[in-house]
Amino acid sequence: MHRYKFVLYRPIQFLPVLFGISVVTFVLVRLIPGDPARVLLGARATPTAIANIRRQYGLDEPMWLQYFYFVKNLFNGEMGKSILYKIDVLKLIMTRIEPTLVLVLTSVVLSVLIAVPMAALAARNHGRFADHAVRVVSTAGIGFPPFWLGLMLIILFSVNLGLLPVSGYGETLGDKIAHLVLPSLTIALSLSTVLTRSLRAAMVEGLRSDVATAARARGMPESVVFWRHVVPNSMVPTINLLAINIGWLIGGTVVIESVFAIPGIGQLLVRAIFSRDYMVVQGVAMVLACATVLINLIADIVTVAADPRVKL
Amino acid sequence: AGVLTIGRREDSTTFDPIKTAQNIDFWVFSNVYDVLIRVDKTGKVLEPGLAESWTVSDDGLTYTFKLRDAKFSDGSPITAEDAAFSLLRIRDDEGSLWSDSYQVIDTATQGDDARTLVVKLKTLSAPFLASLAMPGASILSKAGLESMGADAYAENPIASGAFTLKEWRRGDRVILEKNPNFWQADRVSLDGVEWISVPDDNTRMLNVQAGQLDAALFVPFSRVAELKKDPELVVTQDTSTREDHLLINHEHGPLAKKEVREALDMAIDKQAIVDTVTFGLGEVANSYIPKGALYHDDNALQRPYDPEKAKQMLADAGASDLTLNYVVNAGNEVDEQIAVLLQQQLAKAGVTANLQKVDPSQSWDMLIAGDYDLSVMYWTYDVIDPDQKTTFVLGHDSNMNYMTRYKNDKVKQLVADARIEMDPAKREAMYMEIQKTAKADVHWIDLYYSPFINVTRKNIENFYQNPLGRFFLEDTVKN
Amino acid sequence: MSAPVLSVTDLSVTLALPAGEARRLLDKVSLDLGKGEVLGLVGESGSGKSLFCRTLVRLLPSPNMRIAGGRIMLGERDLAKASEAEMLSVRGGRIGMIFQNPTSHLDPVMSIGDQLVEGIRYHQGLDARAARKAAIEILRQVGFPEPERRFDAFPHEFSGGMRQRAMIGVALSCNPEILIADEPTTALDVTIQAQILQLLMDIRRERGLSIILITHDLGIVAQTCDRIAVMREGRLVEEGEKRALLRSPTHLYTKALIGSHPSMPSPSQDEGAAVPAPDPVAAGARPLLEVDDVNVRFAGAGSLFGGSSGAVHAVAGVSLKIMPGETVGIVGESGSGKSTLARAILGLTPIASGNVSFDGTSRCDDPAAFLKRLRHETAMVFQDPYNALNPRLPIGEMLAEVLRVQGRTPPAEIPARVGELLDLVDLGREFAGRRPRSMSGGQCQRAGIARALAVEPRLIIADESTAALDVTIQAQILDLFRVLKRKMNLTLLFIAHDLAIVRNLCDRVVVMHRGRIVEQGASARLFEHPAEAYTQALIRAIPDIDPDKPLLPQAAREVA
Amino acid sequence: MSAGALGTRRMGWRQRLGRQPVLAIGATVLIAFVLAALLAPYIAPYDPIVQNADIRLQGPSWAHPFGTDNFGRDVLSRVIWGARIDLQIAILGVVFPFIIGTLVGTVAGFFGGVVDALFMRLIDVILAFPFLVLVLSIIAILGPGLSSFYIAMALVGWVSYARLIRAQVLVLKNSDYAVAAVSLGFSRWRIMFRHLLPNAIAGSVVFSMSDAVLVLLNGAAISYLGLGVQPPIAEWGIMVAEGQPFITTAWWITLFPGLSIVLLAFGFSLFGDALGDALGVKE
Ligand SMILES: Nc1ncnc2c1ncn2[C@@H]1O[C@H](COP(=O)(O)OP(=O)(O)OP(=O)(O)O)[C@@H](O)[C@H]1O
Ligand SMILES: Nc1ncnc2c1ncn2[C@@H]1O[C@H](COP(=O)(O)OP(=O)(O)OP(=O)(O)O)[C@@H](O)[C@H]1O
Ligand SMILES: [Mg+2]
Ligand SMILES: [Mg+2]
Repeated sequence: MHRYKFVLYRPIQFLPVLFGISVVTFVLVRLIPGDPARVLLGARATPTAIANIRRQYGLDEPMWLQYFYFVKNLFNGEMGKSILYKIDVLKLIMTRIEPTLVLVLTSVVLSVLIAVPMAALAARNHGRFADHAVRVVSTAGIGFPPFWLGLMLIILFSVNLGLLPVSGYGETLGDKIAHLVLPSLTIALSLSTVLTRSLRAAMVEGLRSDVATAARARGMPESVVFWRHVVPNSMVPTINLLAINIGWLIGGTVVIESVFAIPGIGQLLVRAIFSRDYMVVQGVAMVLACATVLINLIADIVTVAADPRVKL
Repeated sequence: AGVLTIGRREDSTTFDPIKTAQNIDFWVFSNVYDVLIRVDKTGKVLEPGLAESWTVSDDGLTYTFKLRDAKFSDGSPITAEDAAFSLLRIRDDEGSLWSDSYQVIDTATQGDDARTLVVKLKTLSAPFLASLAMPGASILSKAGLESMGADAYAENPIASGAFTLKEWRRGDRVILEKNPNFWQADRVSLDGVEWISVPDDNTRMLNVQAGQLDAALFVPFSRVAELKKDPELVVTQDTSTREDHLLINHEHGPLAKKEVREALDMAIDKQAIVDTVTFGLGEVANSYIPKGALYHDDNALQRPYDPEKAKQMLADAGASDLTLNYVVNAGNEVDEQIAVLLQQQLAKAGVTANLQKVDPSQSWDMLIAGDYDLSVMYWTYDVIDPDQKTTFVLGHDSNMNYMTRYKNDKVKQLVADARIEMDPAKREAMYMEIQKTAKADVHWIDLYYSPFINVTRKNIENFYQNPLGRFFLEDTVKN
Repeated sequence: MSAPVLSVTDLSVTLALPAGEARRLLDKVSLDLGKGEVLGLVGESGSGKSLFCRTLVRLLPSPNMRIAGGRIMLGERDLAKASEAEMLSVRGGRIGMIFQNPTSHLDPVMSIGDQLVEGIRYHQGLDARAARKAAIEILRQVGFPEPERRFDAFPHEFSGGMRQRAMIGVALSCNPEILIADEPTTALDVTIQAQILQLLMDIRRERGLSIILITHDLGIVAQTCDRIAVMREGRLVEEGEKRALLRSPTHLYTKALIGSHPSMPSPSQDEGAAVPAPDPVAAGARPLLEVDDVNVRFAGAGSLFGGSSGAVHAVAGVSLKIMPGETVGIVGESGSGKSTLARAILGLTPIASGNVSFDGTSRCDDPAAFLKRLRHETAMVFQDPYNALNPRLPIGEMLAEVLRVQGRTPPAEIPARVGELLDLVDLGREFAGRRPRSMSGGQCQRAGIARALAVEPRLIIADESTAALDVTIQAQILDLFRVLKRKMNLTLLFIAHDLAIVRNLCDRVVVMHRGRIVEQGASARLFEHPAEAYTQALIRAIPDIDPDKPLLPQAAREVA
Repeated sequence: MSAGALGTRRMGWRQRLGRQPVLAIGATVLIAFVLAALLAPYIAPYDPIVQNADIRLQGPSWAHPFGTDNFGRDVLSRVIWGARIDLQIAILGVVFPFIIGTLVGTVAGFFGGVVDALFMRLIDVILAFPFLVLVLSIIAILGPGLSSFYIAMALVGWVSYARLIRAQVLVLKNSDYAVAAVSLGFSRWRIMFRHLLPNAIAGSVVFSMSDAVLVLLNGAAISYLGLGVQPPIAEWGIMVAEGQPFITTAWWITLFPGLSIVLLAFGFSLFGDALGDALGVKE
C-alpha cells in the first residue's frame, strides 16, 4: 500500500511550483506591451477613461502590491475579476473548463485507441510492409497543421457527408459526443502518431525481449505473448509520454477550439492574452498548472499500478 | 416563428451596456434593450423608440421626452425614472466607458408624470439626440439594477427590447427568447435568437452551408462569390459606415510635409486594394465621413493614382528613398493583405515600407507613443451623428487626432463650432468645409468603404443590418 | 541408458550473413537424452550451447538463422519439421526451459502466481481456482516458505536465488517431460547455487524429468550430471559417462577445461603453499592501506518521504590493514558489502564514519590530499566488464586519456605506452581502435585491467573481475594478475564470491558477512581450518570437480 | 559524435540504405529540401514576393504548376523560397533548445541536489504552463518575427531536452564507467561532457528530429492565431495560415505548403530513425 504514499506528499512538493507559476504568469502578462484599459475602450479611449479603468482594477498600484493582492486573493480562493468579462475569474473559468477537459480526455482516449492497434500492427510486422505503412501514415499525421486538418474533416464529414455537426459543443451527453468526434479526431491524428512511434518501439523491443522468449518457450501462442506480456510491459514509457503531452494539450487546444468553435479554456486564454485581461490569464494559468500537476500525479499513479517495480 | 441561429466571431462579454465598447456586445444590446430614440434602417434618420415624442426648449438646452406605455420583461412599467437613471448612470458610473460622451447632460429628471423625462444640457449639443440612440444609453430597470446589483444584472438583464436573455453559455452562445412584454411584441416573428460564437471564418461559413446555422456574420470577401453560387444561401451586402484608412504620423520627419503625404496618397492605388482585398465588394473612399452617412461629401477630392508623379513629388520635397515603419495589426487578414499590397505599391514610388506586425493591443500603444509612420485602421459609427468620429479624427482632442498628430487650428475650431450648431443646413456646410480642408492637408489617407456582408439560409427573410451595425431582428422571419 | 526421450541427429544451424554467405553455428550435432537422465552440456562461451537448446524448441535467437539439416526426434515426432501449431504444445508442455537470467525472463509486471497460472491453464486446462491451487503447490515444491502469500508477489520483490526458483516453477507449471536449464546458477553465489542445484535434483527425482543442464562450471557437472557433452565452435567434441569423461578426457579442449578448473591445485598455488607467506603484520612494515572502523549506510527506498523503510548498513565497522605487495582476497555471499567496501576505500561512495589512510595520508586529516593520492596511486577493476567501459570510446583512446590525465607520460610517448599496455594484458595492438561493444567479455575485462595499469598504481582493487567469464578465460586473467604482481610489485585487493579462485590467488583472505568481517587469515590456513560456521558453510558449498566429493545439501541450508 | 564513429560505420551505411528503402527515401527528401533552399534563386520560376493582379487565384497550370495566390504570386516559387525559412526555423528552432536543454540536463543530472531540484522545479513550472500560450506571450513581449520565435522556442523548448538528458545522466552517472572515470582522477567537466553526455545524447537527437517538425507546426499555429513571421515572407506555415480564407475556393494555396511540411516531417523522422540507429539507440 505504501507504494502509493507519494500521493499524499506530492501536493507539498508542488507548492513551490505553483508559487513559481504565479510569479511567472504575473510578470509575464505584465511584460507584454499593451494596456487592458485601452483594449477595453478601443478606439474611443481617452486618457481620463483609461486612468479611471486602471484605478478600478487596481492596475495603478505598484507591481509588488498587485502581486500581493493576487496571492492574498488566491488564499481566499479568489482570482480577481475579469476586466473584459467583468465577472469573477474563477466563475468564468468554471464555465469554460468542461469542454476543454472533455475534449482533451476524448482526444487522449481516441489517440490511444488509434495508437495501440497501429503500433501493434507495426510491431508484429516489424520491418515488413505494414510496419512501413504505419510509419508513413503516422508521419503524415504529425505533419499536417491541425487547423488545416480540422477544416478538411469538417468539409468531408459535416458538409459533404452531413454525418456530424460542423462545430460547437452540445448540451446533452450524446450531443456533446457528436460534437467532439471531429475535434478529438483532429487532435488524435497528431497525438496518436507520437504515441504510435513510442509504443511501436517499445513493442518491437518487447517482442525481442527475454520475457517474450520465455513465454514462447512455455508454448504460449504469439497472441498471448503479445497481449499479455509485451503490451503491458510497453505501456510504462508511453504513459509518461502521454502525461507530458496531455500537459501540452490542455491549453494547447486553442487552435482546435478556435476551428471547431468549442467554448473552452484555450480560447478564453488566448482572448485574454490578446486583450491583456491580466486576471484571467493569471487565473487560467494557475488552474491549468493545477490540472497539469494533477495529470502528472495520475500518470504516476497509473505508472505505479502498471509497473510494480516503480517506486516514487 | 422559430429560433434564428447566428454565427459570429466572438461571444458577448457583458450585458451591462455602459461597460463595453465592443460591437459584439452592442449589436446584441439592440435586441435586448430599447433606447429612447432609435436609428432607422437607412442609418440616417432618428425615429422614436421608448420615447414616443420629444420637444426641445427654445434655448436648446432642455429636452422633454414623452415615454410610451412600455414594460420591462419582468412586467414592470418603463418609467421616466428608469430612463433618467440610465442616462445618469452612463454619465456617472465609475465603470462607464462612455462618461465623456455624456458629460453634456446636466440633469435628467422625471417631469410632470412618470412618463415624462426632462433632460437639461450644460451646453448646446447638436449630436445629443443621436447619442441617445447609442446602445450604451439603453434603458435599464432602476429597481431591478438596484436590487440585483450591477454584476448580477449584467448576467441576467431585465430586458426592455424585443428579446430577453434566456441563457448565456459564456464563450459559446447567447440564447435570447421573445420578450412578450416588449411594446412592439406583435412585430416580432421569431421565437428566439441564438448568437453563437464561431471564431474561425471558414467554420462559420461551413456551418451555414451545412444548414447548422441560419446566418453568419462577416463573410470574408474572398468567400462571397462562392457563397453566392449556393442556391440555398443568400449573401447580403448592407451599406455600412465602415471606412478603412491609412494613418500617417505627421510628426515623423518628412511626413510633416504636406507634399510628402500627398505623394503617398498618389502612390497608393486604392482601386487595386478594392479589387484585391475586397474582391471588388468595397468602394474607393474619398472622405473620412462614410458614403451614405450624414454630411458625406460626394465630391471630396480624389487624388489620382500616379506613382511616377508621387516619386517626383517626393524628390522635390527632398524625401527620395523614404523608408517608413508600417505597423500592421497581426491576426487581421485584411490588414495584412493591405499591408502586403501597399508595400509593393509604395515601392513603385521609391518608398520602402518596413512591415512590423504586432498584436492589436500593442499597436495601439505604438500609435499613441508615435512609434510608427503608417498604419491601417478602420472606424465604424456608433451614432449617426458625424461629431463622434470627427472629434476623434480631427477635433484635436486628447488622442492627437487619432494619433496622426495632425494640427490645423481652423479645423479644430470648425469641429467645435459644428458640435453646437443646431441648424442642419449650416452644420452641413461646416462639415463640407472640414472635409475639404482635412483632405487637402492629407490628415490621413482614405482607402475604402466596405459593406457589412452576411450570409443566411434561403428561408430567412428580412435579415438586415443598418449602417451602424444594428440588426433588425424584430422584423426577421424564419420560414 | 534407457530409450532416449529425445534424440538429435546431425542437427545444423546456419546464420545468413548480410553479404550473402551463411555461417554454420551448429555443425551436425547428434545427441540423445535418456529418460530421467541429467545431461551436462559444457563448452566455452560462444560454442553454441544455448543455441543448441533453443533450436530444440525452434526458438532461434535471430530471424536470419535457420535449421540447415538434421532431425530432432521427440518420440515419433520430428521437431525440425513440425508445424508452428504443433510446436506450441511441445514448448513448455513437453520441453521446458529455465533461463540463465531470471530477472529478465520473468515478466516484471505480472505477479509470480499469475505467471504460473498462465502455464497451468494453458497446458493443463485447469480452471482458475484449480490452477491457483496447483500454482501454490508448485511454489511450495520449489521451496517458497509461504507459497500462498508469495503468490501475489512480483519478481522484483525476490532475491536472485528466489527468482531462479520462481523461474523453475514457471517452467514446471507447464508440466514438461524434459527440462532444459541454461546456466541456471551463473549469476548466483555458491551457497544459493548449491540450493538451486539441489532443487533441480529433487524435482528430477520427484517427477522423473530428463534434464539438460548447460554450464561452464565443470564442478557443477561433476556434482549433478549423469552424462557430459562437450561443445566447441558449434561441434560436439566429446560425450560420455561423467566419471569416465572426467577421468580420461580424449579431446584436447576437454583436457584444458578440466585442467583449468580452479578447484584443481595449480602449479603456482603449489609453490605458494610450499613457502608460506611471511606474516606481514609481524614484520612491522607500514601498511599501504589502513581501513579503520568504516561504516557505510544507504538510505532505504522509502526514505524520500520520511524514511519508513530502514537504511541498509552495507558496511558495518570494518577495519583492515594491507601491506605493500600483499594479495588479499575478500569473499562473502552476494550483498555482503564487498563492492561497497571497495568503493568506500577509494572514496567513490561516501562513508558514514570511520577512516581510511593510504600510505600514511589519512582521509580524515587531509581529504583533498588523500583523494589526490588515491586517484594517482590506486586503480580499480570493475565487476562488470561491459559496463565499466565507456561504450563510445575506442580502447586506445580510453587508455590515452588516462595517461594524459595522470600526466606521468610525456604526450609524445603516449601512443607507444598504449601499445605497451595492450601487450601487457595480452590484447593485440589492433584493439586500440575497437570499442567495447565489438569485444568479448574477456577482452573487455583485460581492457579494464589495462586501464587500471595505465595509472601505474601501487594498489589495484579488483572487484569480482572474473565472475562473468568462463573458466578458460578466468584462468588466463588470474595468470595475468600473478605475472603483474611479480613484475610490478603490485598490491592487490581481490574481491570475489568464488572461493576457489581466491584460494588459488591470494595470500590472505577476509570473509565478509552482512557488512562485517567475520574471519580473516592466511588463505591456506583459512581454507584448511575455517573457524567460523559461516566460512565453513561457504567452503562446503563449492562444487568440486571430483564427483566423489558430493555437494552437501545441508551446506546450502546452513547458510540460508 | 566523433569522425571515427562515422568512419567505422561508413561501410554498413550504404548497405543499410540499400536494404531499407524507406531510409533512402528519407535521406533523399532532406537533401532535396536543402538543395531547394540553397538553389532557390536559380530554380524558382518567379519572384516569390512580386505581385501580379492579372493572374490572381489561378489554379495549377503549366505556367504555374502550384497555381497562384490572391496577390498573383507563384505558389511554387513561394514554396521553394519557403524551404529556406522553414529549414532555418526547423534547425534553429531546435538547435537552441537542444543546446540549453542538454547543458541544463547534464549539469542537473550530474550534480543532483540543490542544483537539480532548482532546475527540476523550473522545468515543472514551464511544463505546467500551456506551451503555445507561453510561446505566444513571449512573442507578444518581444514583438512578432523570426528572432522572437527562436527566442521563445529556446526559452520554452529546452525543457524536453533537459528532461530527456537528465534522466539519462542520472542513470549513467552511477554506471561503472562513470565511477571508473572518477576513480581515475578525471575532472567533473571531463566526466560530464566527454563521458556521460555522448552516451546520454542519442535519445535527444532522435527526439530533435520530430521536434523540428513540431517547431514548424508551432510556427504555423502561431501564425494562425495571428502572431507569425512578418509578411510578405514566404514561409510554409504562414502560407497555410494565410491561405485559410481561400481554402474552399483556391485549395492550392494551402495544400502545397502543407504538403511540403508533411514531406519535410517525413524526411526528418526517417532521418531521425537512421541517426538513432547510428548512435546506437534501440528504436
Ligand atoms: N541473435 C544472434 N544473432 C547472430 N548470432 C548469434 C545470435 N545469438 C547467438 N549468436 C551466435 O551463435 C553462436 C552460439 O551462441 P550461444 O549463445 O549458443 O553460445 P553459448 O555456448 O551459449 O555461450 P555462453 O556460454 O556465452 O552462453 C555464437 O557464435 C554467437 O555469436
Ligand atoms: N547505491 C546503493 N543504494 C542502496 N543500497 C545499496 C547501494 N549499493 C549497495 N547497496 C546495498 O548494500 C549492500 C552491500 O552491497 P554490495 O554491492 O557491497 O555487495 P557485494 O558484496 O558486492 O555483493 P555482490 O557479490 O552481489 O556483488 C547490499 O544490501 C546492497 O543492496
Ligand atoms: Mg549461453
Ligand atoms: Mg559486488
